[in-house]
Amino acid sequence: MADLKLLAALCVLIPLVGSTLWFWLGARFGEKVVSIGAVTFLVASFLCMLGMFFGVHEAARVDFFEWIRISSNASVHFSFLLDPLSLTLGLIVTGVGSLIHVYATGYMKGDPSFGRFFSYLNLFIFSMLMLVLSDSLVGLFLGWEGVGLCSYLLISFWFSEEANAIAGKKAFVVNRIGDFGFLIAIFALFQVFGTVSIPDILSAIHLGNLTADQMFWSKIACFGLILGASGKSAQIPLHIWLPDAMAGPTPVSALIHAATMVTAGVYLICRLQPLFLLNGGSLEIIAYMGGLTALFAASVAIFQNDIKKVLAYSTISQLGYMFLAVGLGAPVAAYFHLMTHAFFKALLFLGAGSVIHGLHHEQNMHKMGGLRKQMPITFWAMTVGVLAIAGIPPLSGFVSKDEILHTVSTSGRTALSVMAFLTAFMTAFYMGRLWVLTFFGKFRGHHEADESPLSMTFVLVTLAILSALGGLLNWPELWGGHELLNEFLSSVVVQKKIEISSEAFHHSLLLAGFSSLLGLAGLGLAWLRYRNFSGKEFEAPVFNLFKKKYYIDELYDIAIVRNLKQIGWILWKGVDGLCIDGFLNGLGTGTTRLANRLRGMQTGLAQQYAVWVWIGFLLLLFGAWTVR
Amino acid sequence: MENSQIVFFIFSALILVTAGLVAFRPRPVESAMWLILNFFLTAGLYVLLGSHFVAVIQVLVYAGAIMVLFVFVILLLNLDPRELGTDSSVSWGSLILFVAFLSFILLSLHVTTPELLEKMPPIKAGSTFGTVEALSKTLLTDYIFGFEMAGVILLLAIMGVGLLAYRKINNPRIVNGSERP
Amino acid sequence: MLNENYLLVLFLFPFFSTLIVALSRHRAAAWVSVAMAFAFFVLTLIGFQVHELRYSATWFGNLKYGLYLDSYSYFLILLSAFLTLISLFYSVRVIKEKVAAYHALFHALQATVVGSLLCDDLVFFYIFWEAMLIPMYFIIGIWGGPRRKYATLKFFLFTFAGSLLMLIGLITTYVIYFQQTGTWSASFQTLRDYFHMNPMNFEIQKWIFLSFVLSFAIKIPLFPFHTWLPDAHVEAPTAGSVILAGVLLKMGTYGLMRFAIPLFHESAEYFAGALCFLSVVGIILGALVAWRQTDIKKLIAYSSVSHLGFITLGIFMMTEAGWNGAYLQMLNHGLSTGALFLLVGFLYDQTHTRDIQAYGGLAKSLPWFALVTVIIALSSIALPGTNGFVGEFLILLGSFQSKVASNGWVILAGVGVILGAVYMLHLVQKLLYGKSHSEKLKDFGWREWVFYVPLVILVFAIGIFPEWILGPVREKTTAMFNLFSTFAAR
Amino acid sequence: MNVSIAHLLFLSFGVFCIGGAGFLMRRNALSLLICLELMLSAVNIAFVSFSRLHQNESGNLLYFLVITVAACESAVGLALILNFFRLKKNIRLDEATTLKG
Repeated sequence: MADLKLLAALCVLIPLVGSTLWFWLGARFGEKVVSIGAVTFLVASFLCMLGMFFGVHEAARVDFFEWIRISSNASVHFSFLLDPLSLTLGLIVTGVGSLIHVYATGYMKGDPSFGRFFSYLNLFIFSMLMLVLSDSLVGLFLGWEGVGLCSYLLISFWFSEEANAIAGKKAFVVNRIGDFGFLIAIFALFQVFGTVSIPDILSAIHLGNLTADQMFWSKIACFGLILGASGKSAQIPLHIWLPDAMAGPTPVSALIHAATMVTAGVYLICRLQPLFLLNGGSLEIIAYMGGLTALFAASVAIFQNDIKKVLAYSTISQLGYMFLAVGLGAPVAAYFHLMTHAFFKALLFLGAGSVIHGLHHEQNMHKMGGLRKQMPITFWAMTVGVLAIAGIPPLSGFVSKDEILHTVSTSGRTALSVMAFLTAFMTAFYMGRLWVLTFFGKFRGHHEADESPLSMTFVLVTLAILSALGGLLNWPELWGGHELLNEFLSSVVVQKKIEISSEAFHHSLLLAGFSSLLGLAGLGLAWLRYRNFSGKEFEAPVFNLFKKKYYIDELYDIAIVRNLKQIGWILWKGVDGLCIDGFLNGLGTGTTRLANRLRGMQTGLAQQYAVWVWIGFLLLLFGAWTVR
Repeated sequence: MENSQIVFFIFSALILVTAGLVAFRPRPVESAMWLILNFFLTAGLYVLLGSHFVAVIQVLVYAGAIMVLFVFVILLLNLDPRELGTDSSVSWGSLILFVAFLSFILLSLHVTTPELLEKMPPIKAGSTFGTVEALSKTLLTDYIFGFEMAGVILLLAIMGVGLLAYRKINNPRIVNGSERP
Repeated sequence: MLNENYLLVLFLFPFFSTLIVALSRHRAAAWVSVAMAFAFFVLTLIGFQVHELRYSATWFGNLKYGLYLDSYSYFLILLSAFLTLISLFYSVRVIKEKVAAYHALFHALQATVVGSLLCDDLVFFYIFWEAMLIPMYFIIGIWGGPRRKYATLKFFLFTFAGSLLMLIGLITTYVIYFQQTGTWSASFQTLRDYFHMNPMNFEIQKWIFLSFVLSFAIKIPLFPFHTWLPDAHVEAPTAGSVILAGVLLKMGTYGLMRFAIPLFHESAEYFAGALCFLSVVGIILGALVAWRQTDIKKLIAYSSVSHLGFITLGIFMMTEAGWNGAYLQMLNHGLSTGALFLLVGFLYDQTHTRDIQAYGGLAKSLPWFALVTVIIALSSIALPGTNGFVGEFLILLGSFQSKVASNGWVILAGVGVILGAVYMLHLVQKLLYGKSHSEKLKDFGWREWVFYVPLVILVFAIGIFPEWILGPVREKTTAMFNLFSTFAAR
Repeated sequence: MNVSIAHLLFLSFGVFCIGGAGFLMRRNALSLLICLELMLSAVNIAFVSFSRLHQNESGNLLYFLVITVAACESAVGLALILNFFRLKKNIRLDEATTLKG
């Protein structure tokens, strides 16, 4: 146990120490030290994680020290909960994190703030591990806000551009709205259970016997958590920050805004699944939110020209899938998709980054084309990624997405099914579009493209292998696989097992066939449409809606931001300036005026004063007399 | 009506008349002269009241010393009417009203407390009232603090006057008694 | 072990240093003053283990006076000593005119603050409470900005008007105690114990409570009595702003926790709803208005209004956790806002403008300045891991379980958490990010690091190990709430 | 003497009123001081009368205190008048309006 404690502490502290180190050393020792150091640190953290992964059989709690004592019988501890759920995600975070660190050493070469970049990245890994491993809601919240901070810092990494800084601020503020929900949820849960420790809360739920009042507060908590999760995982209505977050360096987009941080919402809901099961309505909300987001984001992704924006909307869409799965009571499917998505989306982002790097920071797909010759490794890696996300068997994306589609189709909710399948088709189409526009046809840009350095291509290849084979982790039993992940997670989350019968087998085969057909159709359509691309996109008034992202940013701006600014101004000039200060200054000038009037009495003639004294004496006398 | 009563009324009437003259004769020197007369009459009243020593002091200090100071200053300044200024015209009506008001209060006092109107008891035979001896005994025993304070006040007044006189010489605005423009 | 003479020394030391500094020669005054402030800080630190100390003596005749130190007063004295030390150290380079007077005034301010924190006697408390205005009045009025006359007048009149009402309330309490017991006492302990056993007539108690609260509310400042604060901050010299925001505002909340509510907690519960409403309005108004400011100091001043709203919310909600959080947040706000004012002062000394539009891209030319600014800003928006979070979390969590007012207020206050991020990041973005157009500025030298290092360390030390403050404070709060509950049970 | 205290008080009161009227209406500083003396004298009458009424010396003692004050007042007052005259070349009190608000 002591070893476990040490491992856990090391695993989290190494990136934290790294974060402070690189900030100090970055400027002094140059890139080489920083890149070697940062990668070594992360790999060390990954190894610790692996050690814990194999060292823990059941769930284990590691307690470090008391953080905040709330009252005599409740306190918040810095403590970790090591169970399959957290360890799996921890492995992904540190593993994919290490790969992306390696990649970033190549991508960020020559940047004047090299050290600062790795400092932030390490800080992010620290926060993410806190989020994943924490055993209390407050510790989780520490990581939750910490990743938000790192996301903010990294989005506005190139801060000389005002737009980047604004995008970072937007990300942080929108996340904060979610965090507000999370915070309220913590309060409500504390109200009900008197503790903020996750295992304690869950065991209390297992015991049951909640009063009506407690049920009410647990419902409030669910809504708060949904708000929090939708903020972090960029679901409708708080999705607006993620596309703008692409202003950050591409490794950041891959690590934070695709593979790890944005999946925190899914993780949170899986973690507290019993709570949501208690309030069935909230799961329904999650499912519909996910389905809607998936469809919405996919429809927008088709019309984006910025390669990273396409991937950003794709991420939102895939996250929608995960929410859909969680909402329909299939957390393992969601978790599985989370993992495979981490692989192939990181791959896609890094591939896109490689292209951008090769083209000297050109992100517009209209200015690309025909790159498969210049960048063969990138091309092939990306191809794997595209096929995986499009759901072509037997790549990882196919398996995980198929599980989700299976859940949806058997849930009996037609609307959700339609959304899910439509999204699958659209996903294939926009990914095909991206693929074709980038790697086929004629080169339409200005710069000569080169293949990226080894540090980057190595990572691409590794991720491509993972994306291709990731499906094996949870290959369905129906098809003769062994559902490793399902088994592993079964102690933590509840998911209905698919019964093994010939009927189910037929159904699943049919489904798999249909979904891969959809994927192929999408890709094929994209190939036909964009093979000889001449700069012409679909043109129709309706499509403007998609191009402009349903005008949601504008809507928020008009409905909320401007109004708040207006209110701020009114409060400042109106309430503070006019009402309060006006009243008080009025009091002041009133007094002055009165004094000016009364000043006339002060003639300076001593005798007149004597008259006043006399009158005063008289009044006193009169008063004394009347009192008598 | 007894003799002493008649004398008292005569004195009272004279005191009031002289007081009026003091207050309303236009030239200060006249006022001062009438005031001296007034003080003499008051001294007489004190004799009637049996305070002989006080009466003496009244004549010596008040009428003698203080009033001489006044007259001396009046002579020193030697003012013409323009420099004296015109007196204000506080309405006589309000003054009368005021007097009437005070009289009313005093009268009502009479009504409510008639014992005020009783004649004062005669001075007991063998009493030392009003003599220097009795006065000085009281002054130097019971009222020693007040006595000392009076001395201090006088000292302060002397210092104050000295200061005022001293400043006159040093004041740069005044050279040879005339103001510099 | 420390005995009660320690209290006397603690109480008299600032007076003594005021005298020393005032009498020292022009050149040496600044360093003498810093040395004295440091000595006082060390003296304060010595008392760290002390949980409760009492000193009582007879002045002359029947007049008694008492000093009383517990964790509530101790940490505020520590904060005051610390902030005075760093702001005087900062001023050494900045203030070149009337040096001795300037430093002596700060020590005098320290003396009044320490006096009112240590007093057990309501009358002495009132005297020090009023006396606090005088040094601040001169600090702003002599070394302040161009509109200092208006600002000082406003500052003085606002606070003075409030305290006069408190005086009336105080005298009434005093007289009522006399009428009921036949003896005179202004000792807070005596009065509290007595009025717990024999509660005052509620109708009278209500008014007395309101008179106390009004006085404290103006100092805090609670909406709608806050408009003096932005003006005073804008015109005050940097060190003045630090002490004003860091220490003086806390005296209001301290007064609530120490005097107003323990004496009249029935009324406090009665008015809880209305006062929470004012707090929440303050939180949101402060945040929204701060967002629209172009003057950096004004922005920070309005952010103070917002933060103090959280503190008063925690206090008026009358829960133990809320009080602990409120107390911790008082210290946090002192540190973070003090640091923000010092940072603004650092810029202002070089550029002589506080217009937010005049800056931009400072992260490029002043990387260390940027680092510290971001850390302090994060502490101000209560990011977990920094000190601000612990306080705000406890306040909101505690208040959520309040029995005296609706927890809807807490949810509204939570909106303030969002807005807090909005204005603070707005400030960070405008100052640090964007195109750089102020290349010639100098980054931190050793003088700056001397006080920013402890500040940053404290931000994290309180954020991660808050127990060294919360522990002693909680003991005190628990004792106080036990008293309330025995009262409620009767 | 066979009069009541009320008679004496009436006398005192009358003198006081006349002095007061003069004090309020005269415009030259000298007359003012003289009227002041008159008022003090009126007070003296009252004191001495009370002394007679109770047949003890307290009232007479107060008489001494009053004339001390009167002496001081006239000395300082006259000095002031002299100064005033040097400054303004007259002793008209309506010219002394420096304290006008």
